[in-house]
Amino acid sequence: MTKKTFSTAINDALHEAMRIDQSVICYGLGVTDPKAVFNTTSNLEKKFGSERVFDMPTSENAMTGVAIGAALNGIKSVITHQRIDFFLLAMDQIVNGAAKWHYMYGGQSSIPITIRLIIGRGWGQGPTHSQNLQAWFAHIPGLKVVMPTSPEDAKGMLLSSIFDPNPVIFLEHRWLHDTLGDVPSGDIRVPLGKAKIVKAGTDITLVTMSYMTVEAVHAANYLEEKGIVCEVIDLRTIKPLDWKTIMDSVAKTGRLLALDSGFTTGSVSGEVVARVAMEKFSILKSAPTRLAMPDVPEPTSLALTKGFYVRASNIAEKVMDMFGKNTSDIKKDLPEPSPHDVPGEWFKGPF
Amino acid sequence: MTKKTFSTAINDALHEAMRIDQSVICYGLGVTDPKAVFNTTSNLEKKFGSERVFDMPTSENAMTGVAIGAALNGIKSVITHQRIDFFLLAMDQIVNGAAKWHYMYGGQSSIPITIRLIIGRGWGQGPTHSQNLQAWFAHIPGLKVVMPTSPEDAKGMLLSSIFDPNPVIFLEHRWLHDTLGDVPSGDIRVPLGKAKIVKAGTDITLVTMSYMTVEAVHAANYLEEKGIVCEVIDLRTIKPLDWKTIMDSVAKTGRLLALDSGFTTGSVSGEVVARVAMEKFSILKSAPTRLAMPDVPEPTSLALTKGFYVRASNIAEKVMDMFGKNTSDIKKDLPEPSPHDVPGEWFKGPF
Amino acid sequence: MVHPIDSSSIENSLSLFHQMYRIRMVEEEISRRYPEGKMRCPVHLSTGQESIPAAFALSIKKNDFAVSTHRGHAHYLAKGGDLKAMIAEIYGKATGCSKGKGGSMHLIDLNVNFMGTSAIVGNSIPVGVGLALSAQLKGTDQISCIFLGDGAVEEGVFYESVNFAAVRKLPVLFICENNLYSVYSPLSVRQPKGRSIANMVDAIGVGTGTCNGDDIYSSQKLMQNAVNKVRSGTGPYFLEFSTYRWREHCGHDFDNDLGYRSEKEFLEWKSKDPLINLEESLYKTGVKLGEKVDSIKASINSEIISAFKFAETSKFPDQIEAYQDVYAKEELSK
Amino acid sequence: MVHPIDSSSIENSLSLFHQMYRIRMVEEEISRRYPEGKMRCPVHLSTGQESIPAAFALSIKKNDFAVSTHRGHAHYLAKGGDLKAMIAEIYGKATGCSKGKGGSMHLIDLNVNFMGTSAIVGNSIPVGVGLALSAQLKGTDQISCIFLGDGAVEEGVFYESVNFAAVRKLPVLFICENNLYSVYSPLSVRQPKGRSIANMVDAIGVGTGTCNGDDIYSSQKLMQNAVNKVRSGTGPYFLEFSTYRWREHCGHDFDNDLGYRSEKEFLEWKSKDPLINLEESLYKTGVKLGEKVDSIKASINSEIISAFKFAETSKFPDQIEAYQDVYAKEELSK
Ligand SMILES: Cc1ncc(C[n+]2csc(CCOP(=O)(O)OP(=O)(O)O)c2C)c(N)n1
Ligand SMILES: Cc1ncc(C[n+]2csc(CCOP(=O)(O)OP(=O)(O)O)c2C)c(N)n1
Ligand SMILES: [Mg+2]
Ligand SMILES: [Mg+2]
Repeated sequence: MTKKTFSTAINDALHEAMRIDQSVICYGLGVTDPKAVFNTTSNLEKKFGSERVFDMPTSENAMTGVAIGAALNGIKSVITHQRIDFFLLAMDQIVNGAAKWHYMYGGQSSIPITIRLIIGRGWGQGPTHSQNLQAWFAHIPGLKVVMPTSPEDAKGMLLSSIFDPNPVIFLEHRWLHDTLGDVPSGDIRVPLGKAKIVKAGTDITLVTMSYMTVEAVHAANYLEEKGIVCEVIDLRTIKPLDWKTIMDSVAKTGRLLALDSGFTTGSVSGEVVARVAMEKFSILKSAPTRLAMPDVPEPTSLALTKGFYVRASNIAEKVMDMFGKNTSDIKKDLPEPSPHDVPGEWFKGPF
Repeated sequence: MTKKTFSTAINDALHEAMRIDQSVICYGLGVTDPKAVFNTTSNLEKKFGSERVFDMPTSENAMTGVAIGAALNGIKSVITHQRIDFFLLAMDQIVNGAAKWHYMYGGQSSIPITIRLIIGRGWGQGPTHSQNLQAWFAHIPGLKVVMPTSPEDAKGMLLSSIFDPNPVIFLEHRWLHDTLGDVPSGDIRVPLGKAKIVKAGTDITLVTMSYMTVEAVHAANYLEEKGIVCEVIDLRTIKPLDWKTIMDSVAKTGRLLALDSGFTTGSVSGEVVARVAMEKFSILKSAPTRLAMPDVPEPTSLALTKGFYVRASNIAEKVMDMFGKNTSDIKKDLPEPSPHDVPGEWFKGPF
Repeated sequence: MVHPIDSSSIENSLSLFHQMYRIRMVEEEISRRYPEGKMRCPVHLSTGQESIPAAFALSIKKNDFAVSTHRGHAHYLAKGGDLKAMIAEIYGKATGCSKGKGGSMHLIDLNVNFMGTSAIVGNSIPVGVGLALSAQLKGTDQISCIFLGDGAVEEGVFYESVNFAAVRKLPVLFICENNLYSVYSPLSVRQPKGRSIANMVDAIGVGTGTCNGDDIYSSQKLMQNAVNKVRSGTGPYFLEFSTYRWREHCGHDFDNDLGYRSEKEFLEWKSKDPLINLEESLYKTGVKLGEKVDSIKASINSEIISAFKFAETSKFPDQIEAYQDVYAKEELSK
Repeated sequence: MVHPIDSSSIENSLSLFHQMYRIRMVEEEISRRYPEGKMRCPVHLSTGQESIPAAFALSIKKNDFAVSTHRGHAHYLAKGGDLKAMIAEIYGKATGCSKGKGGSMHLIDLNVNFMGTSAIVGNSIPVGVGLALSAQLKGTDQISCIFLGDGAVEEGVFYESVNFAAVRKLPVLFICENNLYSVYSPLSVRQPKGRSIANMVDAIGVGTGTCNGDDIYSSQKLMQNAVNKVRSGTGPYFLEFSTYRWREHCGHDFDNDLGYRSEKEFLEWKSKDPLINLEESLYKTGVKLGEKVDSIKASINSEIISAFKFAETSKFPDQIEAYQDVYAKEELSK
């Protein structure tokens, strides 16, 4: 298998979905422009025509309702927003409409729409281009929430999202778009609602999601050298959440660190800690804990985002601490990359 | 002191605020109409004029931004929405704008706005007139979130909210509007960020908010007869949350039941359970737990909301269960009121 | 406007009467029974506004789409929605058109492509536009009709929806019932003085027509022409009808005593009632016709009685139903 | 449009030149240095669009309010914002106008009532309307100016804001820079064909004026008249200027190679550049004037050099600053 990037995997999934099902359409700001939403929508219009693939007015709310209406007549829309933050304009349609439609009409209609939302970070994205609002969507009955990490999952879960009969919020972290991985060709489906154990372990359970998984694995590798074997669970789906995989793991390890790319208070990681505390109280060997973004908007300046994100070092420190081990070397062993505000060398701004 | 209703207390606070500060204005759909938003805005226009008190177009998003702009020039707006659900249209302005303005401009301007949102329940309010979204607002840095229970707190906290230099989401439960209590006259302030121990106890800590406090106290009184003395903490402010009062109580009781009027997953009660589990793990005598609304939109039919809400009986059952006591009498001792879908006899629908 | 009806239009006039009378009587029966406290959900009645749905009923095809608002009973009925299922829904019964989950503000009848209504002002407007997009994509000649009030016009989503419909030339018919009020708020506190909604929509980029809703024949003509126009594929169209709600905004009663509008205004509108006027015209045209009118009335009245009986005697849904249908379960094809 | 300048307008022409040249050179210097990777935030430059802010600068009072968008450098400067603080902000320094927290898309200078800009399209529009409401409440003669692009016009919040401004007759001046594109999307995929934004706004209920942004004198006249009109208390007004962005939507480079617009279109607009045209006219009018132009250029160039030096040599904020200012702390008076 040739390695592909996460964004190519997304593009593959969109081509595949549109190929096998005429009723799939794809729209959003810039979907047909030369940059093709970080190359995720490349060649779709050329291949499937401008009836099914199109740009749109800057009208996030109405365009969400349009997808609902089209869904009522069997059209499966994939809408793309270059930043999740823009989608705040569409909360009425997604929460009062899409999420409840199936329920409030007694199960007669369903709303098979997929909303791709890209999460920004670094290079001065600042307060309104960097939010991680998975906790919001997870709070709303009727929505599914997907946050893949690997290119393969990106493809397989996007396909599953598109063909799921419910509204799915599909969150892509911008820092994953250029990561590489094996991506099977064709119509592959990775089921929604199943977490993935990306690293098996016995000593502590790390629950994580999306880009945070990259940091978690990095930390877990380091911790293994120090004699602590972490089990790293990539949630992949935030709602419905795969509680069984988490509980089974905690039953084995007796310890939990939940990670999150969103603000701390009211985060998904808080929900994970709460459920584990409620259900596994008696077998926990130490207090469950979490690491998430501070309850602070993301600042713009390079200087202010230094040390601002949860990094492998913070994870390693927290875990070592839980085991009562010395943490003094960690910052040296796992330094924050420099520059710290880009996903890699290749990234030259601005978005 | 004469007893006053919660809605009169709100009305008192608005009169007081507008009287003592010329820069306070009050607007929203129906604010000046004959029903005066469940009598909460009565006589304001008459007293303070139609420049400062006015109705508005059905444009929730823009009207939130208008308050931000006015705030930048020192005007303190109190906006009222008859249901929280309508405010979903304004998420961009409140989250991308109001919540971050002070921060993203380096602390130079502040946004002293108060958004009154009424939470509906029962009499067929249905999926889009009954949501409790305190968890959403609590997740956003920069917002304060207030949910008073008693008439006195309603008045004192509304005054504090109006004069707080930050955007405050002020949530009023419709089922509280006609409850009675002592309400001091004049400019009384109940500080934000301080929970209230509404019933002292030693055996278990019940953390609750808004209308759920009424049920909690009811349950606590019953439980006391059964020999379990609950400490009932009315959060009053959801953000910033008074962690000290909770932790001190749990340190004493060793047990926690967090209650919530919102959907279960990602609820404030989950956050309470998580923090208590993280910080008080070693002194907890049993697994911390919570009771919240199911992860289900609120249905409309009288038949479907039967047993749907968390009631005193559910709370009592849960607590008795935690103490290993027999729960078989509870449903009989604490029956769901009939009809169960109204706050009291006086309520004849439709809103 | 009581005048004898010429012979060529008798059938049509009877149909219009049938539609208007049926809607009126359904709403009035709800009003009469609402205080019993068995219809435990907010209801927004269309009493006084019947001419527009009546004109719609006679202009639209069954497989055309429609969506509506909190004030949706009339539109549901005009589109051919099942009366029994609607009343049962308002009573919260398992036989309701939404199984009791939605109530008066969430009506649906997929048999006649009445796709839904919303309790959130403006919320169903883009949904109707999306239905039109689906028809365009599928190459059918279906059109999508969107009912909305003058208040909904103030929501940004209305404007966004009109704009997008124009950009993609979608087969949408917007039908605005301008009843001068949004709850108890007059137009003057909500929209610029003297501003015409239709003119504005025209300038946004969608062709428009306006009509006095009292004038039932003109309303019908305008509606039919607009439906034909949209069906012909020339893009969206917008209609604004002036009309008046007789009863309170929400609930069963009259509310002129509240003072937000004058009894005089109400009586003026009432005196122009197209239903009573048409009824009188029909009676005036001849005894035979009078008998037909009477038989329409009788059949509607008995239809309504049985719909309420159906609703009252239907079972409530099981409590367990509250927890079902949160997610659609079936795997979609493909 | 290169023609000698008559003596009565020389001072004014020099002022216009000063404003345009300053904005141009600031943006060009940002372009030149951006690839160094030290300005680590998205930048949206106004190169090519300078005539509108220049006309604005000469028409507005210091205590009038203004808000703008992601493409806000020019408006900030035209309103009298501090150049050094702006450049420092783009460099993420503690001396930046938002202490490094906001970056290029969050400019503010409270000394000149430039109240803020937003990275969310349309987001600052109602904020500007709220400022106008505050002026009306306080009974001052301040007006509030709102810059927006042709893309922002598509947001429902724009429409809602215009409507409310009209209802309350607020002293708002909307200034739309129609540069034909929203990112790489032409108007044709976003707005109805042939639809005029200004005509639409007029029909919503707000008076309008339009102008070719290349025509600097007409732009100035329109702007000044509109400012006067709004200040006179007759309510809101809306201006639409046609203009063209030279460089890429976001970032420092040119991007005609992408293919979303043609090199030809770009060159046509460039050939009408009001800055170069004015410069040539000024030179043509006489040697003395030419010298004045040269000295303006020299002083601006050195001002820019020192602004960049200021930014580069300023300190970064302390890391701890990231965690401050989440909440405003001071108790408000009363
Ligand atoms: C977004 C939103 N805002 C406010 C309301 C409250 N509300 C319910 S009906 C209504 C009136 C709307 O007026 P209009 O569109 O003219 O319809 P009408 O009731 O006159 O038929 C309002 C404001 C709501 N349901 N949704
Ligand atoms: C709500 C929202 N949607 C989308 C974007 C992405 N975006 C950034 S700038 C821009 C272009 C807006 O076009 P216009 O208003 O014409 O301004 P211009 O860039 O042409 O000056 C868009 C769509 C955004 N920032 N906010
Ligand atoms: Mg109306
Ligand atoms: Mg533009």
